[in-house]
Amino acid sequence: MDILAPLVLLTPLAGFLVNALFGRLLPRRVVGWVGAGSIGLAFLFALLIFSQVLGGQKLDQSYFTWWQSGDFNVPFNLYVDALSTLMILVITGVGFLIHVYSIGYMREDSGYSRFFAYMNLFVFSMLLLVLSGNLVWLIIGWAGVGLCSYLLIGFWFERTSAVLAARKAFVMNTIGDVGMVFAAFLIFLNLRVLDFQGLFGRVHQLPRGGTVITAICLLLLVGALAKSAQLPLQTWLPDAMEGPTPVSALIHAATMVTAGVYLVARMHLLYDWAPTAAATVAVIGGVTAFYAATIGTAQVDIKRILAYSTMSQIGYMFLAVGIGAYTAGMFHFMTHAFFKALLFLAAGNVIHAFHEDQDIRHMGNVRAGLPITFWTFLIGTLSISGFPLFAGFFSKDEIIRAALSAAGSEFWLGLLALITAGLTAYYMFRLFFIAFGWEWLAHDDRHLHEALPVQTIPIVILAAGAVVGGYIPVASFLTPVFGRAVEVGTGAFIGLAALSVWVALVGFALAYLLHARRPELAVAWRTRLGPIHTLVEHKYYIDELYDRVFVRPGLALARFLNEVVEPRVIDGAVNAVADFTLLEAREFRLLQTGRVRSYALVTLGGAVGVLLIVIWYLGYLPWRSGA
Amino acid sequence: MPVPAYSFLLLSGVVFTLGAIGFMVRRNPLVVFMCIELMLNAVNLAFAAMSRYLNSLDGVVFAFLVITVAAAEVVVGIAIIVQVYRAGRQMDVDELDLMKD
Amino acid sequence: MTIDLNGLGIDYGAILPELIVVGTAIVVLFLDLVVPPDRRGWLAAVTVVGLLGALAASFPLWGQNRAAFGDTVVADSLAAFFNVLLIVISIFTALISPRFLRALELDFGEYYILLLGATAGMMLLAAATSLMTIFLGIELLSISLYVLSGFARTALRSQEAALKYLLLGGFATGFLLYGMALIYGATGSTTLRAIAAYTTAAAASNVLLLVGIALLSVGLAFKVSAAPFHMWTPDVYEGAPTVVTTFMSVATKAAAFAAIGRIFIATFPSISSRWYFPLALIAIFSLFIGNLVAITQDNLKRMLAYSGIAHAGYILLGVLPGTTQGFTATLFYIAAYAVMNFGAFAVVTAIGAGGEQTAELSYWRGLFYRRPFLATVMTIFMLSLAGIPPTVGFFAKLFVFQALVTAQIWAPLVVAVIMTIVSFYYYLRVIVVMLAQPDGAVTESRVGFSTSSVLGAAAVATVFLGLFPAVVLDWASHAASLHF
Amino acid sequence: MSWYTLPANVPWLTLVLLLPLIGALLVALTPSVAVRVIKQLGILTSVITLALVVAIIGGFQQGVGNLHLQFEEGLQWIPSLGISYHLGIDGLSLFLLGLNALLFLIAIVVTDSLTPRLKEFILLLLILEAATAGILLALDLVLFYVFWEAMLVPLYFLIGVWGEGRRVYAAFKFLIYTVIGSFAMLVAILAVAGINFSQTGQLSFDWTVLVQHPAAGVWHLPAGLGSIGIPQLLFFGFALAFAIKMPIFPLHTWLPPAYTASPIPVVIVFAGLVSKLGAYGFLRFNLSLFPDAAHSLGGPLAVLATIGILYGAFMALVQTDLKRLVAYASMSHLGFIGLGIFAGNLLGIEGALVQMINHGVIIAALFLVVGMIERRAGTRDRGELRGLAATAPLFAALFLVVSLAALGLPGLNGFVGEFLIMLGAWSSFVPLAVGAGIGVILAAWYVLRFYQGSTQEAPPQPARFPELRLADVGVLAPLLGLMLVIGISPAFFPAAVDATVKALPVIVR
Repeated sequence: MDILAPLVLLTPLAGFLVNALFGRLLPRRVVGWVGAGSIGLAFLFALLIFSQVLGGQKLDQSYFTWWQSGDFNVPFNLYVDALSTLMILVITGVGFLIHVYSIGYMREDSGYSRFFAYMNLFVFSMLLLVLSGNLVWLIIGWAGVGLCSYLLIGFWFERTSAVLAARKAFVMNTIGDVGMVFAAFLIFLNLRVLDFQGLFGRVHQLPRGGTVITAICLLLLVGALAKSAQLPLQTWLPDAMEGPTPVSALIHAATMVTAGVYLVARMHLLYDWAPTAAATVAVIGGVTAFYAATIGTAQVDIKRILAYSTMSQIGYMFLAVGIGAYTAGMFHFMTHAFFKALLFLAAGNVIHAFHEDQDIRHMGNVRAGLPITFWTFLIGTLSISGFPLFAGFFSKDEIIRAALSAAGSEFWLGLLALITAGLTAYYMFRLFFIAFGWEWLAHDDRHLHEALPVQTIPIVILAAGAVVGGYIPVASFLTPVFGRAVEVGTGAFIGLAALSVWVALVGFALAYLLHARRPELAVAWRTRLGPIHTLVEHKYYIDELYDRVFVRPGLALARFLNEVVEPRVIDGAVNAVADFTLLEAREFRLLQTGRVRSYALVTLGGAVGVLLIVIWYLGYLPWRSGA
Repeated sequence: MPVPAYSFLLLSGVVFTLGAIGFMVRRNPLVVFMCIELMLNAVNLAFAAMSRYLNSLDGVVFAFLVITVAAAEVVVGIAIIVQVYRAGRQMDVDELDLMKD
Repeated sequence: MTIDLNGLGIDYGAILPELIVVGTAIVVLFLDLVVPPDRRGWLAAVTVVGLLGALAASFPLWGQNRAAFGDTVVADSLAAFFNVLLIVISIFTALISPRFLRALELDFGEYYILLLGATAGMMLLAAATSLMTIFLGIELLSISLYVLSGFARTALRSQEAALKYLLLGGFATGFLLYGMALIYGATGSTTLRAIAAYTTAAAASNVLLLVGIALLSVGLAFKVSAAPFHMWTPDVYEGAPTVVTTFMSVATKAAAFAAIGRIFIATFPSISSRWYFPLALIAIFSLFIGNLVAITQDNLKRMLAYSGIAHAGYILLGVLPGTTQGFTATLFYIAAYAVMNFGAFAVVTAIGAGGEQTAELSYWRGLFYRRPFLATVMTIFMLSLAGIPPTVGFFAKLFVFQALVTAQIWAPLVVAVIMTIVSFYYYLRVIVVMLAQPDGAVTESRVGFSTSSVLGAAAVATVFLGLFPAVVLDWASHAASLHF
Repeated sequence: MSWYTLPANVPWLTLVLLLPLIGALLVALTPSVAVRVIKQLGILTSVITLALVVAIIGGFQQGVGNLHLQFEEGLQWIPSLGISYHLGIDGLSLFLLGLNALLFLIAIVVTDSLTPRLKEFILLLLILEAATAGILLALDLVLFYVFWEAMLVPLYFLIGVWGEGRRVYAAFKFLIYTVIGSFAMLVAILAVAGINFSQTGQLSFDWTVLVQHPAAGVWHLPAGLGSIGIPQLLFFGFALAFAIKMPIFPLHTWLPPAYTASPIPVVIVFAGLVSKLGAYGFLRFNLSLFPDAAHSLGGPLAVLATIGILYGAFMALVQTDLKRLVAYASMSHLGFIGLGIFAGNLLGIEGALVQMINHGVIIAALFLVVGMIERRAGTRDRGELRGLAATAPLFAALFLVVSLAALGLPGLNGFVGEFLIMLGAWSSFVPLAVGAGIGVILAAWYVLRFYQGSTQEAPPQPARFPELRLADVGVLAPLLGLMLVIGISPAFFPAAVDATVKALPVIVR
């Protein structure tokens, strides 16, 4: 395994290097298959690792030293356990499918090789993130995925909107990175370790729930929030939809944005040790889930709706890991990877079919033109809405159950999650009905073309995952990491399941009523809840708030320094000294009248002065007696 | 009755001061030059008095030295003054301020 | 009554260099009658030869301590040090003179005679150990310089300079002499040895003595053009023919400082607490006025005059501790100053052959592109005057500051440092001007071989001593060990 | 790195000093019309020097030698004052010496053969190289000071003659600022030696001697104005010189004009190296000679450094002239270095040391990029630049890597230094570390404005920004290589400097 782990890392890196260095020389098909193939290879290696992990193996292998001075010793070491195995399986598996899809989706783009280079680099960084055995390299991977996200959001860099979205994402993620770096500082300064083994071994030296451990966890949380687009660092994700759709599927749905969840799960020993921080995670998760879902109900851009649903689903995961249901969180991460990737890719087909128009109101009659896309999208929608026996049903249910069955504040979060489930069903079916068109009953003679097989096959595979993913025994697989998950009686199980199903049905029914049966009602409702609707539609104006509170004041301060402080104050002082010197010089200069007699006078004055000093010494002057 | 030494000193001091003041107040280069001579003679007086008082010859010798050197200086001085007069038709030191800041 | 000549300690060997110089002057005087006007360059040659002879005669004095002529002069290392310095300066002057004089049509034999006379006077001053000889030396050099300043007979500025120098010089001489008289009165003797013997710590409250020292120091400060006795300097430097300014700006200072050293450090160490404060004040004044007013000058000769005043301050700083180490620094500084300031003025002379207004800074615009050689050496001299390593000027300042630190003399040190920073402004200004793009196409006549070789030598010396100051420093410290 | 041992009887360090001077001499002897010969001479010289320095780095052995100094050479210079020609190298100077050689090579390579008076230009560059190398090698305080001042002269002319815009004003301001600091340091140097003399009776300016007995004592101001610790006073004297050179806020106003006026080859060594010499001075003198004062005055200086980080970052945010922008970015980065130094602990100082190298590499690369932009687009105004990537993707890619290193992306070299510095700062003064963290965020902001603003968005039609030539890539390549190597596996660095840093008195205390 100590060979396999680096291999998993190196194959995407190799793919990146090939495409980055020679991409523009190679024929497109080679580029595409190098890009996809490297990930596929990595997936195979991941499977081998998986088999070994099933055999109960673990790995914590150090390969070289990064920095070593005093007791600050940071190696480059890889850490493989069930958790990281699950992650790399999803990353490489789903990643592979998305790469294959991209071969078709990006086929007409001029930046073909650049795209695959970036994608491979992303997969490499993501794998580094999850395989790293210490915080420093985790941060390096963490920043690496951030970089790739930046590069791919701004992939079409001639669009100003894309450029700005990319910058926003990067800066916000930098905030997160700094938070994590500070967390690393606290950990090192208090425990003198930065590698996970040592850290998990020593974390209990800190007082439980003490300031230090809480601060560490909260600082880590800052990183997690930025990466996973949770409140209050969420605003970059919707804009990130400027990137090509496969990017949204891979980075901004399936993998990168869930890194925050992985981080909390990976650090679960710390969070168990800092209840306050854990509770914070849960609250933020629950609130974000609801917040994003509400916004999702009022958007018309298909990708943005999916983006908000992602935000909302990740909220679920945060809620789960926050209340200690780590297996549930990771379980939902996996199923979400399936159905959300599926939804995005399907959406990509649709967008292509409608010539890059992303407004759901302009779409329709998808079933006739893109049957595969239609049915798979429907599967995805059912799965995310938590309809029974679909993957999303099991994972989401587990989270809600864990929350509700817990006592205290978690209960209310559970309730919130339940309501959110209803909202989810509503806005997803709203999307479905409006975009994919109820009017397949009526008929619409737009000629749409189904995407290439290279695009549809991955979607079908993902659809399969979205259906059967719920039956994968993730919980037992993760047991060595998190211990046994909380068990609840079958009675409660049935009851809660029924409840959430019922809630989902309500959401579905509402969507059906407003957007399929009687659209006029929807209009009426929108006018009735005017202000609320606009508030939701404008994402609660948080973007505008940040712009007013941070961006503009920052630039204003910068201008003030540049136009006033530097030239007037600092340089002003310097120049003042110089001017004063010159002034003095001019005054002394006046002595030089050019007249002999005045010169003699000065000379005489000097002589008198010297004499006075002597007399002073001799004590003939009243105020001091010399000798 | 012998005159005390300090009175000579006093006298020479007064003369010296007169010379210095004359230097300040007169504008004709020749007169200014004479004032310098006055100062030098004050010095000579001092030397002579001292020499007498200490009854050592050095002072007197010094005085002779001063006189001779002063003579040389006068020669050069007059020459320069004449030259200045030739060059600039100038008999007022205050008018000589071509060079100043 | 018979006079025992031996008792007077007649010892011509002790003053052989001076004698040779004077002799040369007389030879030149007679040669001038026979040499055809267009061959006056020979006079310079003869002058140089004679000076070389004097130079050779100076070396034997090194390491001796021969008092002669009834203790009025001494032949010791200090005298030798200054003889060498002064003679070299004088030789260099003689070398750059002919071209300049010809250009200004001042090519008369008297020039060399007066030059030699001044040199002799300075050498005498450096060797003098009696108030009389000090006075004699000062007057000999002064009178020669009075005439030299007015050597441009038709130029009004030159005449004005001469008259100002004459009158003020005479004025100062008055103070000098009166001081001498009082000292004589207080101590009953004119030889420094006897005065030193008389001056014990008890003399610290002797009115006559102290007042005498005060007036004496006024006279000397005037000669080294230290503020506030500097008023004559800018005008005379500006008005005198540049080549004369070149000579007197360095030589006079040097010689006068030799006397200052002999008087204050060797003769009055026991009452140093009395002369420290006035001298410190004079030094500080010089640093202030020299450096500040130099900023405002647009005429290079005036600017260098003020810089000279400032440097008088630096040199005086070395005297303040009253220690051998301090005086060593002073001597080193004098040597350094001689090299770099002579060089700077020599460049002005080389340019100045073009006419009067050439000393105006505006005329130097873009010199780097017109006359790279002159501009480069001028840059070296400016950097050295400012005290930037690796030039001798840096070590000169370093040693002086070092002496002050060891003696824990802080206030003057701080002033010196601050004023040095100010001085960068005007020294660099010259470089800046020379760097600026030339506006008009001015072309000077090309510099002669002798001049350029003198400039080259000075520049090389400036840099070389900036890299290896140790040798000269050792000479200085050897020469600085004075005592009676 | 002790891969091998160099023969001991060779004066290696003197060779490092002499080689550029010999090259300068050869250049001086070449007729000025033979520009190609002159440039090739310059390149040859700097290549040989670089090779020599690399050989020295390879032969350097961690933790060996008196005070961990190696390749020591000592000669009497001014015996009567205890001034000597004493060279040596240790962890503090080792890699900076390498940076020195590398940057000068690059500077000479990128010098345009059409530069007017090319001969003098190369000549001065080589002299400057010798001076800067001397600063890093000198172990005698006076010798150090001589090199320190000697460095000004060529720099002054390089800016004043070959500069652009208000070149003379810029050169002048830079020089005056610097000499103010220098003279404060000179007095301090003299005082240190004097105090040591009064303590031990031995007059010496030798660092290895002075570092043995740190100055102590209190100076009572006249007229009962209280008293000042003498170490603090001396510390201040040195600090002023180095703080101006770095520069530390608010002594920085000479920097933007100077960098803006300098031609690209000059600004590469100016920003890349000279600024680091200030930091080096702090480590070599302030922290070793006055450890106590370093502790008492480190705090305030660290605060200033942090202000500098934020101030520089904010200023960089709104600059339109790319050179000015990079100048302020450089100031911000130097704030980090200062913070690490004044944190006064092992990791902070090692971080500062590695960050010095990083900063040299990054800033040099940034100015190279600016130079390429200016040469190709004919302007440096951010407002007039956009969409360069459209026609020059390779340029955009390399520029991107440089930018990422500049904003401290983990995995590239900038991160290593900033991480260690902030870690060191955090263990000394937490709020400052937080301030530095904000600086990191701002860096991401202004660097991306810089990068995206010039390379991205729709290019002006017709887009005619030529792609890089192989030569340009060749110049950038070594710098990019260093960014990656140091970023991914910097372990060799502490392996070489650890012993020296641990032995610093300020750490020992």
